[in-house]
Amino acid sequence: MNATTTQPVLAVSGIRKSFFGVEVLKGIDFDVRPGEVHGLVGENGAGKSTLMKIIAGVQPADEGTVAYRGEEVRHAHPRQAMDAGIVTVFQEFTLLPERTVAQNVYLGREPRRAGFVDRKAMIGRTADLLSDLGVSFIDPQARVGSLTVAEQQIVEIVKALSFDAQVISMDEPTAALSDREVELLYAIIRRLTSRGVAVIYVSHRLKEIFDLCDRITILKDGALVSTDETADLTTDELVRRMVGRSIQSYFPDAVEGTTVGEPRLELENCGNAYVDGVSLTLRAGEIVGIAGLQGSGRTELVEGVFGIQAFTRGAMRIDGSPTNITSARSAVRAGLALVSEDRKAQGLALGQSVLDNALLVVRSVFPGRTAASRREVPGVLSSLEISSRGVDQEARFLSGGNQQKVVLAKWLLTQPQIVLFDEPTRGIDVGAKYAVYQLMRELAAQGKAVLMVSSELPEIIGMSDRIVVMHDGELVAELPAGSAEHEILGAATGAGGAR
Amino acid sequence: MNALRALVSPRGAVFLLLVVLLVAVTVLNPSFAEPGQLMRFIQRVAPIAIVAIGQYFVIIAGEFDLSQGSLITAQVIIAGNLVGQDDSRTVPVLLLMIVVGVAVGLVNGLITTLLKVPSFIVTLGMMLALLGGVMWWTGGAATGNPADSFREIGRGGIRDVPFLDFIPWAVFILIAWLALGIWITKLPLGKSLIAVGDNAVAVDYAGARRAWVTTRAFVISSLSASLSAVLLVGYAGVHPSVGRGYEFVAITAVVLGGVVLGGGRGWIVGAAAGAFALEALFMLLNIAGVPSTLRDAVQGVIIIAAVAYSAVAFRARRRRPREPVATPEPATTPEPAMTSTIHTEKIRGD
Amino acid sequence: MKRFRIDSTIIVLGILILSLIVGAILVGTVGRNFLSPGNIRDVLTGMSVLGLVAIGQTLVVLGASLDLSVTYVISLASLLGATIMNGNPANIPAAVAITLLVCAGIGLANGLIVTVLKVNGFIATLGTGLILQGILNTNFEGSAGAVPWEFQLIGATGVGPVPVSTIIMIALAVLVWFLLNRTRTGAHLYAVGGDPEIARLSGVRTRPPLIAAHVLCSVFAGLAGLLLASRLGVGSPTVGQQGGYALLSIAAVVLGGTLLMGGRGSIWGTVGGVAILAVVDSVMSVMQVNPFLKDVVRGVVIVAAVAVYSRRAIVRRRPRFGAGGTRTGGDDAAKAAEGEMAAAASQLADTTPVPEGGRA
Amino acid sequence: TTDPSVAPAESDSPEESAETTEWFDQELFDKQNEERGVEPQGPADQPYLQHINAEMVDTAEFASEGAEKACFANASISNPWRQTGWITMNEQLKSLQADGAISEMETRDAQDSDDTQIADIDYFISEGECDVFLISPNSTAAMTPAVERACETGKPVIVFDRGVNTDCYVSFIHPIGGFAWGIDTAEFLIDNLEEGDKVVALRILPGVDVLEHRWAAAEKLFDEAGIEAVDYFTGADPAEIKSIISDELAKGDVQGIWMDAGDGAVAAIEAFEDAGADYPVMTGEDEMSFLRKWKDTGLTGLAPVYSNFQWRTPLLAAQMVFAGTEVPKEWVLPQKPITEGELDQYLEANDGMPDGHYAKFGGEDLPGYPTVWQERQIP
Ligand SMILES: Nc1ncnc2c1ncn2[C@@H]1O[C@H](COP(=O)(O)OP(=O)(O)OP(=O)(O)O)[C@@H](O)[C@H]1O
Ligand SMILES: Nc1ncnc2c1ncn2[C@@H]1O[C@H](COP(=O)(O)OP(=O)(O)OP(=O)(O)O)[C@@H](O)[C@H]1O
Ligand SMILES: [Mg+2]
Ligand SMILES: [Mg+2]
Repeated sequence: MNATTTQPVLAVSGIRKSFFGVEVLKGIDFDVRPGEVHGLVGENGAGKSTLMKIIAGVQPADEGTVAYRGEEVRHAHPRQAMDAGIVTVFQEFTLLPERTVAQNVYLGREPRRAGFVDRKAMIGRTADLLSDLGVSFIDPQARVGSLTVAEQQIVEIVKALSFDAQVISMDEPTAALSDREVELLYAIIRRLTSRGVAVIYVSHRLKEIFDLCDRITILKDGALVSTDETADLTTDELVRRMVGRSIQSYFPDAVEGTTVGEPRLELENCGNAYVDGVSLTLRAGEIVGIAGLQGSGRTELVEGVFGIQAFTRGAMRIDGSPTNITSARSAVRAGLALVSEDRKAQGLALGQSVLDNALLVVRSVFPGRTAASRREVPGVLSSLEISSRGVDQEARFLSGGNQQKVVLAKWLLTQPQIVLFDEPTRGIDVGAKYAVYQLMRELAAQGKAVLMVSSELPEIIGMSDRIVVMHDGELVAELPAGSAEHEILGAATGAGGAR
Repeated sequence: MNALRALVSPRGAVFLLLVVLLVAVTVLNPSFAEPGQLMRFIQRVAPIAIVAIGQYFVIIAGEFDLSQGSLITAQVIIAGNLVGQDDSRTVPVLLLMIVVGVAVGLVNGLITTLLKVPSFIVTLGMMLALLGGVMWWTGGAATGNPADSFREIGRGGIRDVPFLDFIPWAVFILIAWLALGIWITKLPLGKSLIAVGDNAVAVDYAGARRAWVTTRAFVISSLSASLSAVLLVGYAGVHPSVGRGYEFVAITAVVLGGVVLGGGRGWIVGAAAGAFALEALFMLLNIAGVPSTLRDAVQGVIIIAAVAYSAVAFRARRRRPREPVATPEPATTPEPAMTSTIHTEKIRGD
Repeated sequence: MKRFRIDSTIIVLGILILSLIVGAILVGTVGRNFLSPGNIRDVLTGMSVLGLVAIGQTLVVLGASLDLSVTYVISLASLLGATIMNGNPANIPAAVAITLLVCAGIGLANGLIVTVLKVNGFIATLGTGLILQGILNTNFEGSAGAVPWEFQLIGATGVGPVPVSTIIMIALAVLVWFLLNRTRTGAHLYAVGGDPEIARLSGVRTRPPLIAAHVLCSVFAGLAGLLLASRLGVGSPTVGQQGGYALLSIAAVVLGGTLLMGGRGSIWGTVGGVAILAVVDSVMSVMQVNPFLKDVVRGVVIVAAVAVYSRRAIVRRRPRFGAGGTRTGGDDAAKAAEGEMAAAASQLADTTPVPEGGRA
Repeated sequence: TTDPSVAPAESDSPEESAETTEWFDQELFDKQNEERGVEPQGPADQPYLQHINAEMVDTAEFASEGAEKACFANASISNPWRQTGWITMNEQLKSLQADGAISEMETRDAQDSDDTQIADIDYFISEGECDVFLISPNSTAAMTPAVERACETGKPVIVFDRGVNTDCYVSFIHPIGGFAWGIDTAEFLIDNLEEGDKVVALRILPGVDVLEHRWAAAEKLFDEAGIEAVDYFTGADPAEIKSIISDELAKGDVQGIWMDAGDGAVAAIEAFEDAGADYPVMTGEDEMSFLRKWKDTGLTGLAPVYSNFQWRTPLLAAQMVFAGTEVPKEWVLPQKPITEGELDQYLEANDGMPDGHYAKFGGEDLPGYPTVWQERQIP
C-alpha cells in the first residue's frame, strides 16, 4: 500500500488531557492517512481510549489540536465528528437493548421521507448492510437485547459501516469476537481501506495488530513512544516499548511443586435452559480451559456452576460431597469464585472506591470477616500491582486492566477453593495479562482448582492442563494440554475436524 | 480556609445553604441565637430529619419510599386510638408501632425486590392503601391525643438546664438515630446498599442476598417514619394531616443533602443536614413575613437553585484539577514484575 | 425469524379486559348495567382528563424523567383559559393559544432545568410545582373566569355515549404514537431515556428530545386543564390537585408497561392503564364503596397490576434447551449462516479496490 | 349528538359567574350580619329544622305516595366536620327509612373533585332513577351547570352546605355563613384585645369560599379596629401550626389566635405552653378537641360554629317535599357560637365523643346515638 506518500486525513498534535489533575495524555502527536490501518497500542490506562474519544468529539482535549483533512476542527459533540466523517466503534457497546437492530444502526440519523422516519428504508438498508457481510442470522427488526454479545458486536460494526466515513476508529472491536468473526472484520477493514478510508485500530491482541496494520503507534503512560511502519517492528520490540522492558515468555510456567490432587468439583450431567449434559471434573492444582465459539455456552456453563442460572438437572459434588448450588451466595459459601466476563456490568460498582469494591463479596457473604479482610486489601492490591491513586479512588476512573485487578482482588479476599475465570484477560494489556496468568498458577500451586473460559486460543493452549471444548450448549471434546489450535477449533465448530 | 473550601464543594453545598439560612434567620430575629431557641429548632426538625435519614437508605439503594407520610399518619392515629388516656399502654403500643413499621417496610421491600415492581409504584400503592385503611378504620378521626406520658417523648425534655435551658428528648433521639444511621452506613449492610444503588448486578454476582439487603432499607425507612410519628404525636398531637407530604419533604431533604436519586452516591449526614436546611428555610419564610401565598414559590426556587448548584458544581469539579494533596498516579512498575510471582509490598500512593 | 415476546401492551389489555369482566359482574350484582350509555359515559369521562395528562407523562417517563408539576399546570391552564375567555366565545381561540403557550413555557423551563442544570426531574418538577402553586395562590382566590357555552360543549357533548373529550384524547394519543414511532424526536427520546451516554455517543443531541418531552407534557397538562375548564364552566386554582393527577398519571403510565427508568413503553399501554383505573373507579362508585376503602383498592390494584408483568419485563436471553429453546425449537439460521459468513469474508477480501460512490 | 340536557344556561351571564378575586362582599356581609341577630323560626329543640328569614316555596307538584329514592352527590368526607355530618345524615336516613318516607339513598362521593362530582351528577341523571337529588357541591361555580341539569329532570333538587349560582333548586340549606363566622370571631377578639395587639390567623387553605368568607370578614374588622393580624395557611397540619406559632412567639408577643376551622387548635395552644407564653385570646370551632383544651386551660375563648346539624336537614327537607309541605327556598339554619358560659353544657352533652367530633352535631335523638358517633362508624 502506498499510504506513506499521501497526506494525512486526520492529524492530532500536542494533545493533552487531565482527569482530576492527573495528566493521562501528555502531548500526543499522531496522524492517519487515507487507506491506512493505523494500530494504536499501549498498556491498560495508557490513554488509547481517551485519545479516541477526543478524536470522536466525546471529550474535549485540554490542549492541542485536531486537524481533519487539513483543517483544524473542534468537535464539541460526537455528532459533529460523525457528520464530518469520523466514526468510532467504542470500547463499550453503544447499543440500546430495548431498540431494534435497525433503530440502533440508524440512531441519530434515521432516514426520513416527507419529514417522517422511513422505517421501510431503515430496515431495508440495515438488511442490505447485514447481507453484504453474509450475516443473515440477525433480523434487522430484532431487539438488540435479544442478541448474543457476538451478534451485538457485529451490529456495532455494521452501525459504523452505515456511515460514509473517512476515518473509522475501532477501540478493541474484537474483544467479543471469535476467530471466524475476526476474519470477517479483517475483510471489512481491507475493503474500507481499499476505498481510501483510514482506520485507527486499537487492540490488545498483538497478532491482529501485526496482521492488519500499516503503521503502529505506541503509547505509554499517556506519552507517545513511537510511530513505525509495521515492517520495522517485531513483536518483542513492540512489547518492550509498551511495557518498558522485555518479556521472556507470555505464559508463566507452572509453579514448582504444583501437584494435581483429588477432584474438587465434579459435575455429572448438569444442565439448565442454556447448557445440557455437562459432565466435568476439576481437580485440585489443575487449570482447565474451556474453549468454544462465541455463544457456545461457556459463560452459561460457569454461571450454572456458580448458581446464577442454577442447574436444574444433574448432580454436583464439591470435594467429594454432594452440593446443591442454587444461588451465587451458596456458591461463594461453598468456596467458589467467579471472575465474570463483563466487569463493568457484573463485576464492579463503578461509583464506589477500590476498597469498597474489593470488599464487596466478603461484606455480602461473610460480613463477619470484613474487618480482617480490610486489613488484607492493601497487600492483595499491591500483589496485583494495581496502579491507582490509592484505595479511595473511584473504580470508574481506573483503566480496564486495573478494574479487572480489582475484581480479582475482590475474589481473592474470600479465599476461594475453586476459581472460575470467564475471559479473564479480555481487554487488558500484556503486562496485566501476565499477572493474571501468574495468579492462576499461584492458585493452582496452592491446591485450588481453576476453570478458565477464554476466546483466545493461545491463552487456552498456553495455560490449560486440560482443554474442554463446548459447542452449542454441550461439552463436545476433552483434549490434553498442548493440543493444537486446529484440533480445538475442529471440535468447537462441531465439524469434528480442522477448518 | 479549608472549611470554606469544603463548604463550597458540592458535598458541602447543603451545609453552606444551612449556614446562610441560619444567619439570615438570626439577622432578622436575633433571639434565635439563644441556645434555648436552637434546641427548640432542633426539636422541630427532628421528625423531618429522622424520616430523611430513613429515606436516605432507600434512595442510596436506588429506590423511593413514598409511603413514609402515610405511615406517619397511620402510626399517629394508632397511637392516639390505642393508647388513649391509659399510661400503662404506652409500651405495648410502642411495640405494636414497631411491628407495624417493620411490616410495612417488609411489604414494600419484598414486593419491590421479589415481584420486581418499581418501588415508586409499590410505595405509591402503600401510600394510598395505608392512609385509606387507617381512615376507614377510625372513621377519619382519631379518638384524641394519647396520654401525656406518651406525648412526653416528642414534647418534653430536660428542663432548667444551665445555659441551654431546655433540652428536648427529640434532640437526643435525633442524635441517637443519626449515630445509628451513620453506624449502619459503615456496616456491610450500608456498604451493600450503596453498592446495590450503584450496580445491582454486580451485587448479585457477589453472592449477596440483594432482595434482603434492599428490603432492610425499606424496613429502616418505615421504622424511621414510625419513630418520627412517635415524636410528632408529642410535638403536634393526633390529627389525620400529621405526616402529610413528609415523603416529599424527606426526598427533597435527601437530595438537597447531595444524595443522588437513582442511588449509589451520598452521605447520610448530608441528608440530615438537608432536613435542617429545609426547616430553616420554612422558618426564614415565617420570620421574614413572606406573604403566605408566596411561600411555596420561594421554597421551589431555592430547592431548584440548591440542587442545580451542586449538580453544576460537581460537574465543574470533575473537570478541574483536584486539590494539590492528590498524589500523582504512580508510574507503572518499571521492574521487576514479569518474572517474579505475587509480591506483597505495601501499596503505593495510599 | 422474528422472536416472539409478549408485549406489555397486550398484558395491559388483558388486565383491562379482566377488570371489565369482573367490573361488569360486580355492577350486575347491584342491579346495574355496566354497558349502559350512562355508565360508559361515566367511565370514558373519567378517562379523558387523566388520559391527556398521562399521555404527556408517558413522553417524560420514556425520557427517564418525571413531571410532578402537572397538577399545578392543569390548575393554571383552567384559570388562564377561563379568565381569558371570560364568557365571550370570540375569545376562545386566543384563550386556548395563550394558555397552551404559557404551558409550553413552563414545560420548557422544566426541560431546561432537567437538561441544562442537571437537576433530577423529580426534584426539578417538584420545585416548579411549588413555584406554580405560589403563583396560583398569589394571583387567584378561588375559581375565576367564565367559559362560554360553546366551549363547554367540548366537555358535555358526545357521539352516542362517547364524550367528545374522549375522542379528542384518543386522537391526540394517535398523534403521540406517530411522534414516537415515526419521527426522529420520538426515536431519540427512546434513546435518551434508554441510555443518554449511548445516545450521545451515537450522535444524538440528548437535550432536545427531553426538552420536547417536557414541553409536550406541560402542553398536554394544559389541554387537560382546558378540558376541565370546559367541564366546570370556570377556572379553578385547585382543580389539578383535586384529581391528584401527578401521581395518578405516573401510576397509569407504569401500569401501561412503560419503564419508569425510561427507554421502553408505548402510548397505548398508557391509555390502557388509564382505562383500568377508570373502570375500577367507576365500579367502586356504582358499588358505593366507602371512599377511604376506595383508596385502599386503588393502591392494591395499581401494585398488583404492575406486578403481573413486571417480572416478565426483565430482558432475558433466549433459552437453548426446553420449550421455545433455540436447540429444540429451531432457529438454526445462525448455524446455517456460518458458511455464508465465511463466503462473505472471502468475497470481501477479494474485492478489487474500486472506490464505490462518494460521500452522500 | 349534543347532550340535550346541556343548554346555554340563562343565569350564566359572565358578570355573575365570573367571581372576582376579592372575597369581601359588602351586601352578603350585611345580610349575614343581620341574620345573626334574627330569632330563628321553627321548633326550638330542633335547630336543624329552624330557619331564618325564610321565604317558603310550594312543593305540591312533588307530592307523592310511598317511599322514594334519594340520590346524594357528596363532595367528600375528607375532614372531620364532613365525617361527623355524614354519620348524622346516615342515621337520619335510617329513621326516615323506618318511617317509610325514603326507600334508599344512593351516594356517590366525589373525593373533593369537581370533575368527579359533575360526572356523579350526570350518572345519577341518566342511571340513578332518582326521585330527589341531594347535592353538597364541591365548589360553587363549577357545580352550577350540573345542578341545573339535575333540575331539568323535573325532580326536586336540594342543595346544602356550599351553594351554587342558580336558583333552580327546591331548597338550598346552609347555616348563616362565613361572614357571620368572621364577624362573631372578630368581634369577640376585638372585645377582648387592645388596639395594636397582634392576632395570628391560622387558615387551612386558600380558595375555598366558605373559608375565605370567614377571613374576609374578620380581616376587615381587625383592620378597622386596629388589630394587627397576620395570616398563614397551615393545611390543618398541627406540626405546621406549632412551628408557625413558635416562630411568631420568637418574633414577639401574640395576644390572639383566630382560626378559620377548629382543626389544629390544640397544637396552637400547646405552642404557647411550650414557649412559656401566656395563653392567647382565641377562637376555634365546636370541635371537641378545642372545647376540651379550652376547658383545661381556662383561656378566654369562643367556639364559632358552622352548624354541623345541617347534614340532617336535606333528608328532612326531602321528606317534606314528598309530603307536599312547603319548605324555605333558601333555608338559613341558625349558627350560634358556643360561649364560655355554654362550654360545660356542651362538654357534658358530648362526653365520650372523639376529639374530631362536633359539639353541635344535633343528632341526639337519632337511633344510633351515641355509639355510632363515639365509634365513628362510617358506612
Ligand atoms: N472519565 C474519566 N475520569 C477520570 N479518569 C479517567 C476517565 N477516563 C479515563 N480516565 C483515566 O485515564 C487513563 C487512560 O484511560 P484510557 O481508558 O484512555 O486507557 P486505555 O489505554 O484505553 O486502557 P485500556 O486498554 O484498559 O482500555 C486511565 O488512568 C484512566 O483511569
Ligand atoms: N439470547 C441472548 N440474549 C442476551 N444475551 C445473551 C444471549 N445469549 C447469550 N447471551 C450472553 O452473551 C454472552 C455469551 O453467551 P454464551 O454463554 O452463549 O457464549 P460464550 O461461549 O460464553 O461466549 P463468550 O463468553 O465468549 O461471550 C453471555 O454473557 C450470555 O449471557
Ligand atoms: Mg481503552
Ligand atoms: Mg462468555
